[in-house]
Formats: sequence, structure tokens, C-alpha cells
Amino acid sequence: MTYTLPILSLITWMPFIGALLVMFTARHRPLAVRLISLATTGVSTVLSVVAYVAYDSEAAGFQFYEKFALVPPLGINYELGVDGMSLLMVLLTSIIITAGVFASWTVQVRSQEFYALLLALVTGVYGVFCSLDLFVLFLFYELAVLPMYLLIGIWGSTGEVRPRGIFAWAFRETGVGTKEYAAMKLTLYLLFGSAFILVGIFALWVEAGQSSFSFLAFEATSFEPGVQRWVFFVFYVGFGILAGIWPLHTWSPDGHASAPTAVSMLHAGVLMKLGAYGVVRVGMGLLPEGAVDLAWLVGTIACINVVYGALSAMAQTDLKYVIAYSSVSHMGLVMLGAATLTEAGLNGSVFQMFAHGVMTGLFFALVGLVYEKTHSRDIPKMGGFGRVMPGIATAFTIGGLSSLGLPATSGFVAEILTFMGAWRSDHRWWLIPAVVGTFLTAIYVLRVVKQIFWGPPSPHFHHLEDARGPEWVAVVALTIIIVFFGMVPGIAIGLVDTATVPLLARLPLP
Amino acid sequence: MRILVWLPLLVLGLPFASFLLLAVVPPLRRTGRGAGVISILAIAGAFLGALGVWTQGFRTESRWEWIPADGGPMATVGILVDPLSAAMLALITLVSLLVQVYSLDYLHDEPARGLGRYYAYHSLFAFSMLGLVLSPTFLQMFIFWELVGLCSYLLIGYWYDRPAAARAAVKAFWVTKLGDVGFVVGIVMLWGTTGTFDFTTLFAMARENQIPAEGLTLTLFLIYLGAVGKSAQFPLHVWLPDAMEGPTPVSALIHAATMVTAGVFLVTRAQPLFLLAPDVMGIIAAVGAFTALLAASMACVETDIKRVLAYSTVSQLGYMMTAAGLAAAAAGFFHLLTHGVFKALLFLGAGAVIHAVGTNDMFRMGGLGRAMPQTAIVFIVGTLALAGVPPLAGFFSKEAILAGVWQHGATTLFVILALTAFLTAFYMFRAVFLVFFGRAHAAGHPHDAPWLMRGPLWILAILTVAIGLRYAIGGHGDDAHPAPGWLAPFSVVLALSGIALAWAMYQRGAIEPAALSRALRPIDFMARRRYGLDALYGGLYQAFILGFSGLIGWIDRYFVDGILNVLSAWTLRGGDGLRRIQTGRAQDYLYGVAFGVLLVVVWFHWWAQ
Amino acid sequence: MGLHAYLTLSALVFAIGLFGVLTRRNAIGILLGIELMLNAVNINLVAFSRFTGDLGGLVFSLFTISITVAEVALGLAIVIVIFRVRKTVEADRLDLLRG
Amino acid sequence: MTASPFVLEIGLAALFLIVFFANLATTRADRRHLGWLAFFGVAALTVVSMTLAPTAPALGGAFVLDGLAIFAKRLFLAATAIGILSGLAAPETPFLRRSGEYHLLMLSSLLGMLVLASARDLILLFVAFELMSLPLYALAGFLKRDEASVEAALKFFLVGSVSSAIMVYGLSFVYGAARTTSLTGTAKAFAAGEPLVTLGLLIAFAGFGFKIAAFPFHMWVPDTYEAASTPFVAWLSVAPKAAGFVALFRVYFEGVGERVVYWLPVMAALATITILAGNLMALPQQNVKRLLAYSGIAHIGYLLVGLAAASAAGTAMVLFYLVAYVFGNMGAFLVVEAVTRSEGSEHVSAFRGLAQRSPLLALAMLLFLLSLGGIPFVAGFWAKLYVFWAAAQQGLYWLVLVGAVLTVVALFYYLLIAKRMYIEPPDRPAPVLVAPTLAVSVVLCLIGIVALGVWPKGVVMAALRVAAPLF
Amino acid sequence: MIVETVGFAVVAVVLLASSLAVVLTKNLFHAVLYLAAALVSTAGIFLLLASPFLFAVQLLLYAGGVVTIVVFAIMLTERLVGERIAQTSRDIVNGAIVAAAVLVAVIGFLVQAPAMTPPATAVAEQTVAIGKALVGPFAVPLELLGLLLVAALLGAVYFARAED
Repeated sequence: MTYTLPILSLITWMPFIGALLVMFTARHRPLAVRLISLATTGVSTVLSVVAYVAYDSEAAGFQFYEKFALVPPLGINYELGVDGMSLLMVLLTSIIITAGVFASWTVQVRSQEFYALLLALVTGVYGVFCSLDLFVLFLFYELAVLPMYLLIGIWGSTGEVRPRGIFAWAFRETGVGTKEYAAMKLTLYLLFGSAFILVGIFALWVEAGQSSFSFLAFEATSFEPGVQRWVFFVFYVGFGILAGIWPLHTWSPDGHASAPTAVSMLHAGVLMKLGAYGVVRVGMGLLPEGAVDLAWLVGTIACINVVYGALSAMAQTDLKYVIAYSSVSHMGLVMLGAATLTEAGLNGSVFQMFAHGVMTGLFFALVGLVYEKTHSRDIPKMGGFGRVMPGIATAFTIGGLSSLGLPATSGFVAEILTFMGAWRSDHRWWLIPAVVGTFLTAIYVLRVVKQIFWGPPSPHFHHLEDARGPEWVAVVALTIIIVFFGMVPGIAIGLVDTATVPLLARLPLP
Repeated sequence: MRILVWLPLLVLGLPFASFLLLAVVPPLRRTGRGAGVISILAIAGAFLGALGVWTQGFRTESRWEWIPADGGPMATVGILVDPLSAAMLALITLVSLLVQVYSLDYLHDEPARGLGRYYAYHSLFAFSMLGLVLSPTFLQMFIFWELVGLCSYLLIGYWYDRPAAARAAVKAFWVTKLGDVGFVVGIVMLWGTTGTFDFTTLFAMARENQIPAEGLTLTLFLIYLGAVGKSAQFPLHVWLPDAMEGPTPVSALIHAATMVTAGVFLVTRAQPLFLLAPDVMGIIAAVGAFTALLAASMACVETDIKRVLAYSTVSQLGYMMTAAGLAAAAAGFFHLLTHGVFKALLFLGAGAVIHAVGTNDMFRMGGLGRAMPQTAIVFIVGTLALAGVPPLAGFFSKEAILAGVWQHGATTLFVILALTAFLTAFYMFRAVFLVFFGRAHAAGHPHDAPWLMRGPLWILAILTVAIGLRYAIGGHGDDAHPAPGWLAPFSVVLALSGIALAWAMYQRGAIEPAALSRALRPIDFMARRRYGLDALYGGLYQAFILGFSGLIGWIDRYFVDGILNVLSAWTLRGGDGLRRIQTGRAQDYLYGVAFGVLLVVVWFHWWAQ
Repeated sequence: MGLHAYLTLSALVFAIGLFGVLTRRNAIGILLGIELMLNAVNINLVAFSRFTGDLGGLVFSLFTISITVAEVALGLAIVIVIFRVRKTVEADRLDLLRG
Repeated sequence: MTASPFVLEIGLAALFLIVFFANLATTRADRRHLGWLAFFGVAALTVVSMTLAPTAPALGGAFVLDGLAIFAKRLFLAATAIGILSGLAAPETPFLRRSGEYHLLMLSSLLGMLVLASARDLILLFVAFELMSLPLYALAGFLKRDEASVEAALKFFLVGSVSSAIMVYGLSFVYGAARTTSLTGTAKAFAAGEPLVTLGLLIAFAGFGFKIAAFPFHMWVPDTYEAASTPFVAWLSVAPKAAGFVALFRVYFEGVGERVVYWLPVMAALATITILAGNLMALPQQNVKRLLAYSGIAHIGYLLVGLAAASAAGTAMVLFYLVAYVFGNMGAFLVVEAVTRSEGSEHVSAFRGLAQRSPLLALAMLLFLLSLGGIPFVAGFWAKLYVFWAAAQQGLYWLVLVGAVLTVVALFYYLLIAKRMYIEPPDRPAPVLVAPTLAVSVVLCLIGIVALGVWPKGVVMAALRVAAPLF
Repeated sequence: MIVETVGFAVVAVVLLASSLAVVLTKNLFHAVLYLAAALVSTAGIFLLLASPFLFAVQLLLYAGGVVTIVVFAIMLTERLVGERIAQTSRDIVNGAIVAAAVLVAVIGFLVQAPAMTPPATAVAEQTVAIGKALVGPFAVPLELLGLLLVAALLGAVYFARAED
């Protein structure tokens, strides 16, 4: 180990330190709040870039390893380490949170609490990606989910959903549409998932007969095939909820639509990836036979996700809902890539996590800007914004193009790899829904772009303006990243490959 | 050696650099004409480079890793220079250069900001198109294929606040994307069986029969679908006429000379593979011929001058595809090149006319020959070339195709194409007579365009003539398909009869157009309604995609999410119901205790045994 | 007489007491039921003590009896307080708190 | 020389007498100084309890001061100290004028708990159990002019006496079959397969079930919690429950020897329905105390999960859970006390905008709720996790899943309170005034859950150590 | 032996009958009196079981003390309300079913239990033995019992006093 600096701990805990600082030192000083947040997330970002560059892809495996005992009798250790896959996710997280800090620069109400919660949440996210101890991973997972309730509940926005259909009574009873509803739904749904994860983790612990929750120790254990199957299923459901698998995805549209900008960015951009990451890292990584046995399920559900999400997105008139459903669709691609159990597919899956994270972060940042200026999310009312907000229009278009998998954006690389993986997998037909999904994406994304930014200016809005000042930072940075990684995907995939190939090698593929 | 790589890279890099500059430096973009100059300089440089490459006859191939993988890259990018791509390079850079110069004056009324955007798109287009033709792999070709589609989308929607333009741009993107879906599936399938995207490798495998025949037909058909979309073949041709909502120079460049020919280029480039699938080749040829005739018939009833040219483009693309499908790829490619030149000329000429009179409707023009003689002359040169009148460029290329078709023994196709040639001459001269001859309709004082616009027109006109003359003097370059002797007179007759018919109808008035319409009522009726295809697609889109999405959206919101809400509502109600056992009466609580005892005993019996 | 006879008898008394506890409306009535139940306990304890020859049962029943007395005293005090405040000892009507 | 095993009990009895006579000697109307006296006495005993070490059994094995007993006694004493302290600020007349009686009753109940934790003999256990319970009935109705309070006392009393009657009926069978009142004898008889021991223990569960408020023995809980004075409820909701669990360990683990797994299905089933019923019934509650009462029932269910594991680990984790629960639940009730005193309402809407009125109080409540909900970095998380872990070790995955999933239901209503505090705007801006003693109590509880949340290791290890000899 | 059997039968019948009367009779006073009868017959059973000491305790403490307190309480509450105390029953059928179910559960176990024969002689010097036990091994419970009585008394007195 050449790095004695606990770089992962620093990355992980820096935002938390920021949260504490914000909470206790910056009372009623909004600028200080922002600067502290920026500084701490900035440090994490710089460190994650450093780690990314310093990662030795020749050696591969888990690097920047840290460990100390937390609760020795149960074998809980604070154990951190990253490989190419998690490192990319860490990088994604730091990109999105830094952008998120900028994107929420204009939050006025109770900004101190807002930033504190946001930063605490980010620590959870980093923690999940860095943890090599399943228990600590679970801890961080919970930390990443909970602040969401207050973040959405306090700073969110309420949409309009009219209770209709045969279940209208149920909607009326649950209070659908309000931000409180969305916040509750999201939080509880994700915690529901975490219940499954917990059972899975305990099952591993018990079945392994170990006194440790360490990922590496579990990896060295081979579990009974029967156990592998059900535990994988449990992990799939648990993590899958966060990844938005159909039909357990309905928290996502409501939650993302109601959440404030930075939270939507972070949630759709990073947290949903936690789910997919969990399925790949924990599910496939530890339960290879279970993964192979259940790949058909994962892939089939993913196919439904892709097409169903795209069609649902097309049906929406609320801008945020469109983006939220597009996340459901894209997470389907992520899961599909993973389910192919091929090098191309898995690389595509991980790269899609990154690409979609940046892209959806950009989307939500832009939608936040549009919403801030128009105070409306109603697409049919909008029109012709391209003239007054050309910058936003451009960035939105680029995001949209990445979303529909246009080459030279990172979305393309991810999608083509997924396609390739799908065709090489045991279930070739998966290619069809995947491709259909991207075509449908082209339809709804361009339709939205056309409706909002093109055409004659809408009579409903006056005095609109383009983004300003710090708002640009997030938009421009994310846009550049989308294009940059689209053109030079090798710098990400090369690293990811060092992690996915050993993972695949453990699978008992015929 | 080094220059072999660097020169094509320079050709590729200059427009890209220009694009980057314009995209990343907003002040530069906002200068408008300044941005135009940068872009023009870049493309001029590229043109010179392309000329160098073309004339020197470089052949080179280079690759770099793009998507790494364990045990060798999964995908590479690079450049492949051979005569095919070199010729395309020259054509693309030339037309791009001329169109960009032309645009400088054509769009001088545009705000500087918009103009900067326009040139940025143009640079990007040039880069993408060059990248496409230089691709050594299917994947890279697909990448640039999509990028040119993007540029097309952006440029059609250049006047994005016009609803028609916005609609047309989106339509163009969707329809071509539909074809591209096939393309991408095709190349992925090809990769699945061969493990490579690389042309050279694939061709080598094809030569040695190492490509498994199973599924190859389907694979190649899917790849061909990409060409169907991009090259506006039936049934995906519907986007091209609508694409005329973009600025005219864009139409000239993208929707006539370069991008739409990408499909033909693809089939030509991958000819060794397509030859392995005769069925697909047959489809390509048949669809091409059918498209040619169909588009020609629609052009005959069109009143919008640009749309006439658009249909003629579709029609000519059908020609090229037919040739490609009948293994006469060289002829097709030849037509591609000549067509690129004179169709660009025609579009730019039409642009000059539109610029002058402010309308697209041919019936509101007339007598412009006197008002703008230079434009008229170059337009007529282009028209003659398109109609296939010797010794202009179009005659030779068209004849090469007809010869190829005849040689192949596809009589039906030959008849269709001959008919199309006749119709082409007819509708083109219909346009000429309506626009440049007859009575002047237009108000105001139309006059010839400024020199920046005229210059490119003349250059293209001269080229049209020059290429024609070169072949007239030097004979056919293509000896693979020696034309039968009667073919040349036959095509001249076809062209002249078409011209004569147009003259009789629109100049002379000898034949009443309405009478002819009545005589050919069913065809006329259908052609005027574009054979109902647009309506059909519109209906399918509305009913099928939007309707289905509406259904799914409803299901998701009110059923899938509904079930979740029902579960939570049930939970809440369950809690409310359950708390009613808490009646407040002490005896009921005592019941609870008694029940508890019973429960414990009963459970114990159940489970302990 | 065997042990089972006593145990059965006590079980019967216990059940009767339980029945009274469950059905009486009056709080004092419920208390009487409880007394019966505890009485059954005492029968059990003494019977076991007799049949095992162990003294513990007798001591146990002594404690039970004493505790019962304390319980009754406290319970009746509560009943009286209830009476003062609510003017009723019908346990049925004391359902201010519920749900 | 080692300390007498009775040192705490003797100390407490002495304290009882001191307060008793001080009460007689006082002529003042305001007798709250007696409360202070009791508080300092209990606090001193708490300190003493920290120094205790296990001793040999006394009274021929009927009374033990083993690790479990010491662990439990520390917990009872600490909880009682906080309970007394927090009640000192209550302004109602009975608490002023009858402070002596109030605290004497509390002390006697505490004495019952202390003995209960050590009792390894059925008679001692029963007497201690009753000594713990009887004063509680009186305390529940301490606001004797309050209609609801006396009603609650009556219900508490009736359910309690019936349950203890059933329990002692069961114990009589245990005694009869074991031929001795000693629990060691019971274990032998149980091992021999005496059906009457099984019957007795099954029936006797009614009493323990009542005390810990497991479904369906729980029905007195919401009414009593709602009507009795809040500081008392805070204490009632934790200390006697903890004592009940310790007694359960004694009787159902120690008292049955090696065949503890016999209880596994029954305990697991009880745990399931208790969690389910508690959480579901809490959902529609609008009265905070009632809500916490039902949530408390659900917590009993989680504790029973640990019990169902029927292992040393399970027992230890129940002990840990109890510690976390004592602090978390008491804290929550004490915040409720502060808010309801200020707002004059126990409706959840009293919490509206608390975060903006009294941010620290709101934060405290949030942390308590999160602890109860089982969220990381506060004690409740580890508590839940550990009992699940223990259950998983026994292969009870389904139970873990049910428990964990129902935690989500629990979070629903906890978050609704959080929503009132943090999301809704306040009705009035004035901060909530909190009496100093109450504030100190809240802070103590807060320290408890945060310390346990951040560093659970110490208590976990201790719990594992004391639980090991039981098996 | 026959004496014992007959005695048991008689006492059992009286006990059960009076028990039933306790839970069924309408008049609360009568119920208390029946309770007294039941307690006395229980005392009789103690005699049959050769426990004269408990017989005495039962009569004095229980039948005497408890019944007196209850009567006292009834009088007190009656005075407060000013009307006769009648008590009615609710849901007799349900109560009977549940009580019967519990009975069945208990009996079900009882029949599995092995029969026991009593030792030839009962504990000699029962009173002395109990006294010794109470100050010997059961001294602590006894002291606790005292405290319990004090606590119960404290509570009862607190409730009973009317002034505050």
C-alpha cells in the first residue's frame, strides 16, 4: 500500500463533517452554508478523482483498503475498499453532489438544514459504494435513504394527481400527489427494500457460518445452491426496489417529481444506482449460482422496465414525471445489462449507471431551473422556451440525446454495450425490448424538447430568463461529462472491466 | 506514411475543431458571420485536404482502441481511406464548402446568434459526415450515422419556433431512427456471430466464407433498414419532403447531396457482405426501383419547388439503391457523386429563387428567367443533368445505372426506372417552365442573388458540365457493365419526351394539366395525398404509440400504483379496524387475556408436536 | 380421593371464576370472580402440598391469600374512587378511553 | 469481603423507610422535596449498582445476584431515577401534596423489580411480581379526580389481577409437578417431560404477557398510557416491562433448562402478532401518548423476536434492546410531556412546527423516534438489528423479514410525527417551555440513545456476558 | 376413606354451587354471601387435605376479611349512589364458551399427568413447620409481603381519603 492516507474514509465522511459544520457553525449565514458544503463536497470530489487516477488497474481488486473492528463479537468491521466498479460510482457520486450543491444554490427556505441533510445523505451514498462489510454497507444504505423524507417533505413540491379508476378510493385515503405522500412513499418503500436486504445479509452470515460480515470473506465462501437462489432473490427484491424494478418502481415517479432539485438529482442520479450496484456487487458477486439461476427473471423484469418505463414517460404531462419515468426505463437497461452475464453487458450496465446518473442529474438540474423560473411543470402549457433560455435548451437537448442513446454521448456507449451483451446472452430476445425502449425514448424525449423549447413562445409565461451564475456550473459540468465520457468511454470502461471480468469469472456459466 | 494518416485526420479534424470552437466559445458564436468565416475556413482546409487525399489515391487504415475489454478491445475507432471514401470526402467537403459560403448571404437576415448556431451545426455535420465515410468499422459508421441524423434534425429545426419546422425535424429524426434501430440490431447481431465490427476483417471473412450463413440474411436486412431510413427509401421516405422546412442550403447539403446518400454509401461499402445475401440484394433493388417511381409520381403533382426537388432526391436515391442492389454498386456510387453535385446546384438555385420571391409555391412564381437570368441558367443546367440529357453529368451516371439493371436482366426494374426517367424529365421541366418562363406572378422586383450565392451556383453548374464533358470525351469509366448501344439514345428519348410533355402542358398550354389529372385520376388522387403514407404513419403514431403509452401510463398510475395504494389503504384501514377491538370495556380486555392463554396453549400444541 | 379430583375441582372453580370475570358488568362483581380464581389456586397449592408432602405449597398459598387481600383492598379503593368520580361501577360504562 | 447480595434491596428498603417517615414528619402542603429525596436515593443506589459484582446465590438458591440480575437492576434503577426526576416538575395538586405517597409507591414497585430480577424461586418471584404490580395500579390512578385516570387505573387493575390470578394458577401447577418452588427443580421436572409443568408455564405466561404487554394481553396499555400522568407512563412503559422480560428469562429459560427451544414457535408466533397488531393499531392514532403506547406494544413484539431465538445471543440482544428501549421510549414520552404541558393537548397536532419553535426539543424527539424506528446511529437501530441477528441465527428468517417489513409500517407513524415537527409550520412562534428537571431527563435519555447508537459495543458485550450463563 | 370421599363430594358440590351462584346471582350482596360460602367450603377442602392451619387462615383472613371489606365497599358505593346494587351479566354465552375452552385446555393437560398418592401422613406439626419456614427460607418473601401490604394500604388510603 503506497497510500497511507485513508482516502476512502475521507471521501465518505467529508460531507458528514460538512453537515455537522453547517448545522453548528453557520446558523443564519446562508453563504457560509453553501461555501462549507461546496468545500467539503469539493474535497471529496478531488479525492475521488485522485483515487480514480491512482487506482492501479494492473493489480485490480479492492484497493485503498481500510479496516478496523467495530463490533468484534459479531464480526462487524469498518472495512472500506474500492475496485473499478465502485470507484466509478464514487466518482459519479462526487460529480452529482457537487453539481447538486450548485443546483440548489438558490434554496432560500431553511437552507442550513437542507444542506446538512443533503450532505449527510451523501455520506451514506459514498459509504455504500466504499463498504466491504455488508453490515456497514447496510448502515450506510439506511443513512442514504432516510434524510430523503425530510428533504422531500420540507423542500419538495406538490404535484397534481387526480384519483381515478377503480382504486380511486385508495388514492384518496393515501393522499396521493402531495409532497408528504411522495416523501412517505419513497422512504417507506426503500426501507421496505432494506428489510429484504437485511434478511439477505443475515442469511449469508448464518449460512457462511462465519463470524464476519466481510464481503471478502463471503466471497471466499461458496453457499448451497438452494440458499444462493433464495438469498439472491431476496437481495434482488431489496436492492431492486431502489433500482426501480417493475412493478416495485412506483415510488420513483412520485418521489422524484416531488423532490427538490438537488435531491432528485442525487436520488435518480446516484441512489437508484445503489440498488443496481447492490444487485451486481452483493447479489451477483456473492451468489454466482443464484445469479445464473435467476438471470432470466432479472432480465425479463428489466425488459419490462425498459419498455414500460418509456411508454409511461411518454404518457406524462408533468415534466418531472417524464424524467422520473425515464429513469425507470433506463434503470431497466442497467439491470438488463447486468442480467446478460456477459462482459459487454455488465460493463454496459455499470457504465450505464454512470451515464444515466450524470444524465438524469443534468435533467433534474434543468427541470429544476425551468420550474424555478416558470413555477410550472405542466408540459402542454409550455412552449418556445428555446428563445429565452437557449442555454437550458441546449443542455436539455444534449441530456435528451444521451438518454436516447445518441453516439458521442455516454448514453450510447452504455446502450450499445448492453445490446451487445443482450445478444450474446442466453436470452437473445432481450435485445428487442432494449432497442424498442431506446426508440421510444427518442420519441418522448424529442417530443418534450419540441414542446418545451421549440415552437412559438407560450402565452402563459413572461419574463423568463436563462440560467445564471452558479446555476451554470452544474449544467455545464454535467453536459461536458456526458459528452466527454461518450467520446472517450475507455477511461471508465477500462477500470470497470478490471472489476467485472473477475466477477464474471466466478459465475458458473456453461 | 505518416501523412497518409494525418491528412485524412486533418480533413476530419478541421470541421470538428471549428465546431468545438463555436460550441465552447459563445462570444465567437455570437458574432454570426464571424462564426461563418471560421467554419468556412475550416471546411475549405478540409476540402483541400480531401482533394489531396482523393487525387493522390491514398489508401490507408488505422485503428485505435475505443471500448477496452479483457483480451483486446471490444470496439475500435479509426479511419479507412480507399477510393470510395476519398471520393465521398471530396464531394462532402466541396458541397459543404459551397453551401456554407452560399449560406453566408442566404441567411444574412438572421440574427447573429442564430447564424453562429447554424455554422456550428454545419461544422458538426461536416465532421460527422466525414467521419461516417472514413469509418473502418460498422460501429463507428453507426456513430457518425446517428450524428449526421442529429445534425439533420438540428438543421431542419433551425427555425425552431416555427411549428412546422419543429414537427418536421422531429419527424425526420424519428423516421430515420426507426431505420437505425434496425441498423444497430443488425450490427450487434453481426458482432454476435463474428465478434468484430471491422470492415476489413469482415470482408476477409466473407471472402473466406467464414461468416455463418445462418441469420445472415436477417442481419443484413436489418442493416439495410438503416439505409432505408437514412436514404429515404420506401416506406421510410416520408420524412424527406417534410425536411424541406429547414433552410434551403441545408436541404442542398444534407437532404440532397450528402447525408441522404449515406444509405447508398453503406450498401456500397458493405457490398462484399451484401453479396452473401442475394435475397437482401433483391429487396434493396426492388425497393429502390419502387421508391424511384413512387417519388417521381409524387413530384409530378407537387407545387412546392423544394418538395419537388425533395421527391426527386428520393427518386434518385431509389435509382442508386437499385444499382447497389443489383451488384452495380459502382454505377450507383457514380450516380451518387454526380447527383450530389447537380442536386446541390438545383437546391441552391431553388434557394436563390425562394430568396428572391419569398415563396415556395411554383404556381406563384413565373417569368423569373428574365428577372434572374443567371439563376435560371444554372438551374436549367442542373435540371438537364437530372433529366439525363447529355452531355451533362447526370446522363452518364443514370445511363450507367440503367445499363447495370439491364445487364442484370431485371427487366421489370428496368421498365420502372425508365418510366421514372421519363417522369423525372417531366416534373423537372414542369418546375422550370412554371418558375422561369411564362407570366410573372410575383410581386416586388426579384433579381439575381448576391455573388456569394451566385458563386457556388456557378461552380456547381460548371462542375456538372465538366464532369459530363469529361465522360463524354473520356468515355465510361465503368467497364464492368458495358451499356448496350441502344441505351443512350433510348434514355435521351425518354428525357426529351418528358421535357416535351412538360413544355406542352405548362409552357405551350397544349395539354390541359387538369385534363391529364382527370385522365389519371386514381394515381393523381393518391399521389397528391402522398399515397396516404403520412396519414397512415400519423395515425399509427397517434393510435398505436401514443394510445398505447396512454394506456400504460394509466395502468401504471391507476393500477400498478393503485395496487400499492390499495395495500397501504388496507393497512391503514386494517389498523383502524383492529383498534376497534380496543372497545374501552374492561371485560373485553379480560377476554383478551383469556384468549391469550388459549392461543398460547393451542399454538404450543400445534407446533411443539 | 386422588389428586386429580382436587385439581379438577379447582379447575372448575377457576373456570367459573373466569366466567364471572368475563360476564359481570359490575366492577365488584368482577372482583368476586377474581377471588374465585385465586381460591382455585389455593386449592391447587394445598392439594399439591398434601400429595407431594412438600411444605412449600402451604407457604405459597399463605402468600397468595395475603396478596389477594391486599389486592382486594386496593381494588375496592379504586372502585370507590371511580364511584366518586364517575358515579358508576359498571365496568361496561367506563369506556372513556378506547380505540 | 464481598458485598451482601441484598445490598441494593436493603438500601432501597431503607430509602423507602426514610421517605416514609419524612412524609409523616412533613407538615408542608408542597412535599416535592420528598421526591428529591427519593431521586437522590435512587441515583445513589444506581451508582452503587455500578460497582456490584456477582455473588453466590443466597436463601438456598432462591435469590441470586448474577450478571443478569445486576444488569437488570442497573437498568431499573437508572430508569427509575430518570422517571422520578422527570416527574418532579408535574404541577398537579396530587404531585405536590401527595408527593410522599407517589414516590413511596414508586419505590416499592422498584423494590419489587429488583427482587424479581434476582428471584429464582416461585414464591419469591410471585411476591416480587405483585409488589411490583400493585403500586402501579395505584400510581396509574394517581390523578384521582380525573375521570380518565381512575378509569385507566380500574382497567389496569382488573386486567392485572386477572392476569396474575391466571399466572399464579399456572405457577401452582408448576410447583405441583416440580414438587418444589425452586426454579432449578422446575427445570428438572420440565426436562423429565412433566405435562403439568408445561401446562403451568403456558398458563403462567398470561401474567408475564400482561406485564410486558404482549398481544393479546396488551389491552390495558393504551388506555392506561393515555390517561395516567406522562412522566409516570414514561417510566411505566419501560421499567416494569424490562422487569417482566427478566422474569421471563428466569422462568422460561432458567426454569426449563436445556429444552428452551420448546418455546420457539409460541414466542415467534406471539412476536409476530404483537408486532403486527401494535404497529397496525398505532397507525390511526391521533393521540401521541396512545400512539406511543401502541408502538410500545410493537416493540414488545420485537423483544419477543429475541426471546423466540431462545439462545444466549437472543437473550443478550433482548437485554440490549431493553436498554435502548428504556432510553428511547422514556425520552419520547418525556418530550411528549414537555409539549403537551405547553400546548395543553395530546393530539399530534400539538407538535406542529416544533422544529421551528424549539429546534433542540424537536431534534431530541426526532432522535427518539428514529431510535424507536430502528434507524442507524441511534440505539434502536442496533437493538432491532441484534434481535434480528439472533433470530436469524436460529434460522427464523421469516420472522426477521416480517419484523423488518413491519418496521416500515412503524416508521410511517413515526415519520408522521416528524412531519408535524419539521414540515408543517408552527401555529405560534413561541418556543416550548420545558421544566429544568424534565429537560435534564430528556438529555439523559438522549445521551443514552446516542451513546448506544454510536458505540453499542460496551453494552452488547456486557449483555452477551451476562446472558451466557443462562444456557 | 369413605368419609373422605363423601366429604369431598359434599364440599365440592357446595363449592361449585356457591361459586356458580357468585357469578350468576343478580344481587351483589347475595353474591358476596355466596362467595363467603364458597370460601368456607374451600376451607373445608383444606381440612380434607389435612391442612388445619390453612383452614383457619382461610376462614379468618379470607372469608372473614375479604368478605367484610367487600361488603363494606358495597355499602359505601351504595350509599353514594343511593340505590340498590344490582348486577347483571353480559354475553353469558361467550363467557361460558371461553371459560369452558380454558377448562378443556387445563383438563386436557391434567389427564396426561401421572396420578400421585399422598404420603401416609400429612406434615406433622404443620403450624410449627410453616412458622419456621416463614422465618427461615421464606423470610425475604415475607418481608416483601409486609412491604406489599404497606404499599397496597398506602394506595388504598390515598384513594379512599376524600379531602384532596
